[in-house]
Amino acid sequence: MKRTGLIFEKSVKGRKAFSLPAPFAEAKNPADYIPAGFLRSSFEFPEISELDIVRHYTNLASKNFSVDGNFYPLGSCTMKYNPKINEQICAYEGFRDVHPLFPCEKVQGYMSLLKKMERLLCSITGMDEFCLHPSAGAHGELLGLMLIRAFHDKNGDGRKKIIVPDSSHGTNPSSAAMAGYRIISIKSDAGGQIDLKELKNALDGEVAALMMTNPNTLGLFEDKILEIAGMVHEKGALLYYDGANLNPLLGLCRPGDMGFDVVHLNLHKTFATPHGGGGPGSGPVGVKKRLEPFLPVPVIRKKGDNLKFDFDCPDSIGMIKAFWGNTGVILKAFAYITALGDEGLKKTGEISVLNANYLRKKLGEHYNIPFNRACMHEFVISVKDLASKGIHAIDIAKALIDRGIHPPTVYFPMIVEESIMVEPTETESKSTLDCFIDEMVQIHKEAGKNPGSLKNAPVNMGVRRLDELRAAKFPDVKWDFKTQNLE
Amino acid sequence: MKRTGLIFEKSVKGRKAFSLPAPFAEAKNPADYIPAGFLRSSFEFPEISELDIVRHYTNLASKNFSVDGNFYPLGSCTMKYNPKINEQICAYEGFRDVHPLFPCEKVQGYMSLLKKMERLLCSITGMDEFCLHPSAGAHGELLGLMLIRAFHDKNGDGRKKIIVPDSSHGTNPSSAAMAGYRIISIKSDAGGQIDLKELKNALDGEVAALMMTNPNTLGLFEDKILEIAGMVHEKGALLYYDGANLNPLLGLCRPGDMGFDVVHLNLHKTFATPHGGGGPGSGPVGVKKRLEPFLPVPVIRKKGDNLKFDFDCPDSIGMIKAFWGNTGVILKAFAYITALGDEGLKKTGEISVLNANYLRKKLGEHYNIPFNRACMHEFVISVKDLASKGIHAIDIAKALIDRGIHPPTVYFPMIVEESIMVEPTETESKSTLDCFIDEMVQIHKEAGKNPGSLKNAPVNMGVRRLDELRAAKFPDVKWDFKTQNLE
Amino acid sequence: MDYIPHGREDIRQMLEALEISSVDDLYPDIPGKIRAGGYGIAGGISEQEVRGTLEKFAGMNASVRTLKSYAGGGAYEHFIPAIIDDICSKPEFYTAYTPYQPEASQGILQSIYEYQSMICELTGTDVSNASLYDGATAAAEAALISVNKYDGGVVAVSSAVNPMYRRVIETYLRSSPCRVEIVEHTEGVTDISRIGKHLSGKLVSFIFQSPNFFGCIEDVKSLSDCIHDKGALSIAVANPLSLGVLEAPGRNGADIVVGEGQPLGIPLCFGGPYLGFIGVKKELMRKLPGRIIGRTLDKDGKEGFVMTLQAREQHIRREKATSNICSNQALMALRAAVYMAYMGKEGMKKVGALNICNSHYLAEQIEKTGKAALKFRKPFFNEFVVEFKKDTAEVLRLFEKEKILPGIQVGEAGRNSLLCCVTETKTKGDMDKYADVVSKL
Amino acid sequence: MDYIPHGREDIRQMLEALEISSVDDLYPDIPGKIRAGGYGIAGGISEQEVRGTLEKFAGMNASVRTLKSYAGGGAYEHFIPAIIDDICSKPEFYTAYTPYQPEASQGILQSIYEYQSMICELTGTDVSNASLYDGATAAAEAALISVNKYDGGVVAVSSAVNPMYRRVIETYLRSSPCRVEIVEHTEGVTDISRIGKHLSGKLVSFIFQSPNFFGCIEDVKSLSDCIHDKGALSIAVANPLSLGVLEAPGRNGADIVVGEGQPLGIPLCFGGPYLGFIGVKKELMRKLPGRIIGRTLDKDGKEGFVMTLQAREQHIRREKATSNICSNQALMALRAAVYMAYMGKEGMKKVGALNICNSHYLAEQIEKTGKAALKFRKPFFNEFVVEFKKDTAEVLRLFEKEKILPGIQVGEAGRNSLLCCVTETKTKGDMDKYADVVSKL
Ligand SMILES: Cc1ncc(COP(=O)(O)O)c(C=O)c1O
Ligand SMILES: Cc1ncc(COP(=O)(O)O)c(C=O)c1O
Repeated sequence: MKRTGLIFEKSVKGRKAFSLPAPFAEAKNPADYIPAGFLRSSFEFPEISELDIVRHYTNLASKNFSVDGNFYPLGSCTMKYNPKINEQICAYEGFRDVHPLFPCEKVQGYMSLLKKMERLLCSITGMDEFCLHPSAGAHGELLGLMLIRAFHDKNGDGRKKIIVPDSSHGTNPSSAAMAGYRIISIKSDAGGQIDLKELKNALDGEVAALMMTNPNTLGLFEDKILEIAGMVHEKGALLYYDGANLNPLLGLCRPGDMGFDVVHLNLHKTFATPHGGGGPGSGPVGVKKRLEPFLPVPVIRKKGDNLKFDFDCPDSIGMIKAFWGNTGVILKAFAYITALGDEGLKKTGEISVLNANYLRKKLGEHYNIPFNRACMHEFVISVKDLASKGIHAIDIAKALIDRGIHPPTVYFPMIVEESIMVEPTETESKSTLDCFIDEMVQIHKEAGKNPGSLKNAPVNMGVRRLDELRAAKFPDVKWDFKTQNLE
Repeated sequence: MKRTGLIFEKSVKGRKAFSLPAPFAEAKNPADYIPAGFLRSSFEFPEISELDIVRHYTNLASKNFSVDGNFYPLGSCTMKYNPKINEQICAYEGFRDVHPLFPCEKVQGYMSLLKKMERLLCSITGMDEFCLHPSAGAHGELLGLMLIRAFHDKNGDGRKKIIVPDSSHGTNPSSAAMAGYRIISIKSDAGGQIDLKELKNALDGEVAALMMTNPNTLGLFEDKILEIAGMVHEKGALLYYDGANLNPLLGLCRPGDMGFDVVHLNLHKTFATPHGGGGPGSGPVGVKKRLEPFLPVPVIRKKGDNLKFDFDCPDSIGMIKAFWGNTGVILKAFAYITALGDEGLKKTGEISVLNANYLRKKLGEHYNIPFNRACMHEFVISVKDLASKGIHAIDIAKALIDRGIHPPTVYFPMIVEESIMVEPTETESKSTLDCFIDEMVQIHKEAGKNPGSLKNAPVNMGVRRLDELRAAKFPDVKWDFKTQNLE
Repeated sequence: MDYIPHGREDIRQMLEALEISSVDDLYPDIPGKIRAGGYGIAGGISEQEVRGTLEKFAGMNASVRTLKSYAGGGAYEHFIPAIIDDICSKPEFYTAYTPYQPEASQGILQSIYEYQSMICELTGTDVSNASLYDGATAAAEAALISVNKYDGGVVAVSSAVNPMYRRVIETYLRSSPCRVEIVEHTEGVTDISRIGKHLSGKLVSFIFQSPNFFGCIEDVKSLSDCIHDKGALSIAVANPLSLGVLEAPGRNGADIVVGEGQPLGIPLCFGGPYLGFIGVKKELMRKLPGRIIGRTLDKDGKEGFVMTLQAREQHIRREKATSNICSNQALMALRAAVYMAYMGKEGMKKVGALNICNSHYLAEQIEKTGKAALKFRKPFFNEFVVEFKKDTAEVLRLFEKEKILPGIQVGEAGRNSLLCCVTETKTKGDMDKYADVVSKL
Repeated sequence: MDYIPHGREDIRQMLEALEISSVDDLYPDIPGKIRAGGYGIAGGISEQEVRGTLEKFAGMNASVRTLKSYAGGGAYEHFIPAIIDDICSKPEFYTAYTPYQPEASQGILQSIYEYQSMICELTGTDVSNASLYDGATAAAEAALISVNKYDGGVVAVSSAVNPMYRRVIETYLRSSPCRVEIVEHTEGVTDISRIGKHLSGKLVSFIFQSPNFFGCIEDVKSLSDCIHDKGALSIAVANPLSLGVLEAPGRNGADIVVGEGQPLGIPLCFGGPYLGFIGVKKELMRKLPGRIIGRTLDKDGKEGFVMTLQAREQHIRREKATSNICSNQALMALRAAVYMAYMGKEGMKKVGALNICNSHYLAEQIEKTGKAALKFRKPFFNEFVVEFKKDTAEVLRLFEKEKILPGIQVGEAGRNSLLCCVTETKTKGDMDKYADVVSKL
């Protein structure tokens, strides 16, 4: 693989790709309308032909692993197959070319689809109402915590703390902090689950909510969930569900029935919308009835024959984004749920669990799995025992890259040392799982016999291991158009 | 690059990708309608999941050079940039989902587009009428020769021979043979052009037509074309134009004005439609008035307010394919011509010539170019002089592959020994041309210093040089589903 | 608008390198007499305007989404799985050309090898190729295989073969030493008793279609036996989508099986680009037209794919080639390959079954109305001829009101008849609606 | 339908490996009480049926192709070059995730590095990031940068800022120690004389928009000077498409420039997914939210790209992170990057000029009718407020007949007014038609 070169290095004065209509005959110039002081003084930008741009990105694309090209068992991320049909649907003119401020009566297709989607998500989670606005999981968390704050505020109850387990995802404490809360982190018990004693100690009248995910980030079902819910509610606190891990629960059980008051879902995980190299996602939030008044505006309500956007909600926390959500993403998730129905959803949950356990069983014969019991959609290996050979989780990861497999999540959750978090998802065939097992077993052997080869990986990718420390120490985060040079 | 494995090797009993509606409740079985003797006895076919199919083809795609990924100066093939907008247009529901047997009044968009396209091609070539039916250049040739035969037959003139220059493309003699003609091949003169003396000798009363292309396959303009036309017509023969090389003539001159009676064009070359890994193409045929009566049916004619398909043409040669052409390809070429207009077409021709001459000039400093004078859209190198080092055209080609460049056409035209035929097209930037020159110069040096490295190429492609002799000697042309083995 | 990358400075530098002052200096040899003026093509319009212009044309066409269509007759509305567009719009496939350089084209080569394999399995033949232009030209190429340049004879074609195919065969064979003669059908199927009778010469091949133009399934085995008895080649035109359910013609004695691959995931697109497929018995391998992909080994003994048996082809053999085919329909073959892989063993059976069951259901419902009847009482696949008691014009008018096209008018089927095609795209509701309209006639 | 690859035999083998008889045996810990029944979601329908269902929803929406639209107000109809869809539909981009493993993600990493570079150049800032959710949340994140947790103070927002953005800023800052206060505009632009006056505490930052909600161009330089005089941060919300023609806010003193990237090649799609961009001065780099891509070297000293400055982020710093952002809008940033590269230096200037010239042409034509007038007499980019002499309801009714949406109703603009947006998508004919309708009022 050759160096592609920055797109700016391909720029040559006078070249162009763009094509725009010619101004009409009578047209004047911007300078005729805009005072000179407002006009741009100088401007440097790429000058490249259309074909050269196409080649540039074709080349870049070839340097990327993806679900379509590679097994991608990235734990906590649910990298399942993204059905092609959903991409086609999203491109329909009646979805794609619709302005968000068209009068409601002209967009009843969208309005009713969004309303139906709210109801579907309520059914799937056991919640009473849903808000589709948040753009991602973390955005949903932030909204959820704002709702919790509004709820307690309305009750004149100025609670200041949020409890999170030490196994929680980084966005949980970070979202809680953004919502103005102090974070209380509690240790997990020996089984990797929430330690009820720790929880009890932490639960005081200052606690606004406990945030958790179930199954937790170890892939374990929190089987004392009903007890936990009881404890939390008894103290007047609320229970928040991080729904990034809903996939295995599809058709099996519902957070609403477990006692959760607020739920966010990651449509880009459980509901198969593509991750886009980092986004866009969609993180709808579901609530129990008593939190409904605080939901962001607008809400969709029937008025006369039509569904309308209603901004008139006195207790609403306001808006959390312009317009009403990542509609294009919601659309794909809607199509996915419609295609699967009850039966398909249940099977999806089941097979995500079967696939994970199959891998756990087979890999457990070679690797150390700290909490090695029936897991849900994922499980966590620890390669702490390979440290004596100088091998760390990162080395296993890089060795997998050379073998054409995207590495699992490493160094998360933080409660397992040298962790490797594997989430195969239900869309992977047994053949792929077996191939992954083979490679992992080979790598394990290699770690014993020839650890140097792993430390040396990757060697097949065009770049070797990249120096992240250097990147942080000497930040080079943009091309300088003036000097025509890297910063 | 790992072996992808045949798709059949990925098949596992019981797996599936397809999704089809369930039969409705009252539906019966095929056996209820079809006699058992007609039903299939046994059937083996792949059984693979959707994601595994996607991965298979993603993987295969990565093993392919393409215009979007690589410079592709394949002589005689005009591998120019294929505008993305045309792909989008072709996908419009009003183009894509239209049945060819819809009543004409329901498809007036198509009818008028096709009619307009006929007129546009007439303008561009200087011909009187055009037929859009042929699926490719060779198909157009066959049609053209059938028209020539019909013309002479109608005149009671049973001519039996077609003259082709020895530099002509293989499809020319082959199409002529399919149309029932005997082929007379004439040698080129010392300048690489048609030898008028040879032509004169060959031109007898038995000759139905002379087939030629201008510029010829050496990239040289046949400057005595008017004289040639005179000689041919004087003998009562017709002049056929192989329009694969029209690109440089855009806006410059027209085959109709040169005296050609029948012309075929390759829309997939000059008019920028993608080559699709081998096809589909489109090879419309243009004729002068006197050949019009013989054109295939249906022809598009105005009847009342509507354009209609007219099958009522007593002298027509009949049909040469089902329906009316590779409409989807014609559409793209139509959009291309519409976008460019006179000015864009002229510039296209000019720059295709400029690019070729720039390469010729620069490469001529290192390589032997037998007819080294101002060329049109392409030129031909001979590496005969490298034979002493054991280096042949094929070795240069394979060395280019290792450098990420698709090789030019080699061993054609046959009149140049060890030929390398370079056609850059107008859509390549000077940067790309300079990069190609660099690589070619390096390869030339390598041929002198270290020929072994070239003989060894390619080494970067996952496969080394493939044994074509073996393939022809022990034909293995399909997977055997019964033995689950390669033949 | 144009797609030319050069800035002014680029052009200056290039002219300088060539030591000329303008591109015009590169054309000294072109007689002034033939230098063109403009073409009179307005334009140089922008991408946005091109889109607008073409949208207008598209807007003037009915589509199978705006017109519920029961049209068949050689082109068929079928479900096209989304992954086909996804895969076939990879530029690595569609912006490449014929794989002359195998080491840089393994993706396309392997995909076509796989396509050939599936076509052989589907049709029950031994060798296929990388595609032909369409079903009709494939039938003509098959006829040419059967023709010996020096002998003459008769290529006979059943009158139940699609009339467009018959015309193409006739055109292709006009300059061959053979004549094309038609054998009339009886009651919608080829009349075996007439094969080889009343011909003007020795029968070299017999071409029939199954399911045929009227939708009826032919008795391929009996036909082929009879043809072989006459010492001729049996050439079957088949609908590939029927072959998960109907017996492969190659297993019933056909020597050559050809057909239109459009039902395998290719859009209607007003008639093209489509896909001609061909499969033949081993003995005919070296007579095949077009590209053939074969598997071989590289220098290191590793598997790889190449174009093979090129000695049949125009670029090597010129006038002695088996055919003049150069560009083919490779991208359409890729579509068909993805379709076949996606459908797989079960899907091919099920989609065939849905076509049979839907079409027979509608036929039954139509007959129940008493206002129309099937013209031929023979087993069919997904098409049948309906004979209405009313004038066709009136029938069409009534359906028009409901935005339905109830079928196509075909002279071959006689007056007051429509050829009606029903595929898996129709729901029970659609079909009940159809019958309902008929009942109102 | 589902997307599960397993055949029965696969499942049998896997259960056997696990020594269990059914998947249910893997759930021993789940209290029976909470085991769910079905959801009551009908379905398990096929791809063909899903398509049919969704086509129906789509068919119930107007689109900018069926309704000639002059709607703006935060989302804009612009020409989207075809290559954007082509490139961004490469699965190598869209089915990947956050580039945690840089060696397997160089394509995405480099593309975002390039995106960041172009955003910095366009806005006149030093550092950007890999995207935020949308323009409104980007404005809120910018406000949060200016807020010191322990100090309090006031974040002031011009009332000429898009009201949705103002609401989002308010919501985001509700739990911060700062208050959000509004500074009223005068005649459609921010009133400099009011900055810093009548506030309930020290000004920490001032947020304005240019071109603002009414389309008017603000005097960024004077505003920023004034804000800096008060010791606060100048935060500009900008329309990126205007910045080929209008001066970059960063060069006029803005410390943070944010905005909605949707005009850069992103479809309207009823409001999302869009693209929040942000650029800041160097000093604020370590306060940036979200992912940042940096260039570094590999083991062999070769150039490569990685996520950098991760110490700001939630996965490292948890509650001490600068923001909770994890997933962002990377694919939309890729769209914007391709758009910017495609437009390039000349195209960015030209498209900006077309927006200015078209919108001013329409404004002139409207005024000529005498039936309506511009509400604010200030330079604008591609939007302006028209005040009609007739009731808005009547205006809308008249336009409706012509399938035109003449603008959007905005409370902020007052009675009988519409906010009208004109981009490069409108032809002279379109605009003359608009004026013609107005003249008939
Ligand atoms: C457990 C968990 N919670 C929350 C999130 C945050 O979701 P998003 O990235 O959509 O903001 C993630 C995503 O990685 C997650 O895995
Ligand atoms: C000079 C010339 N003539 C004819 C042809 C045949 O065209 P097609 O491949 O479309 O049949 C070609 C294509 O390679 C060609 O280069």
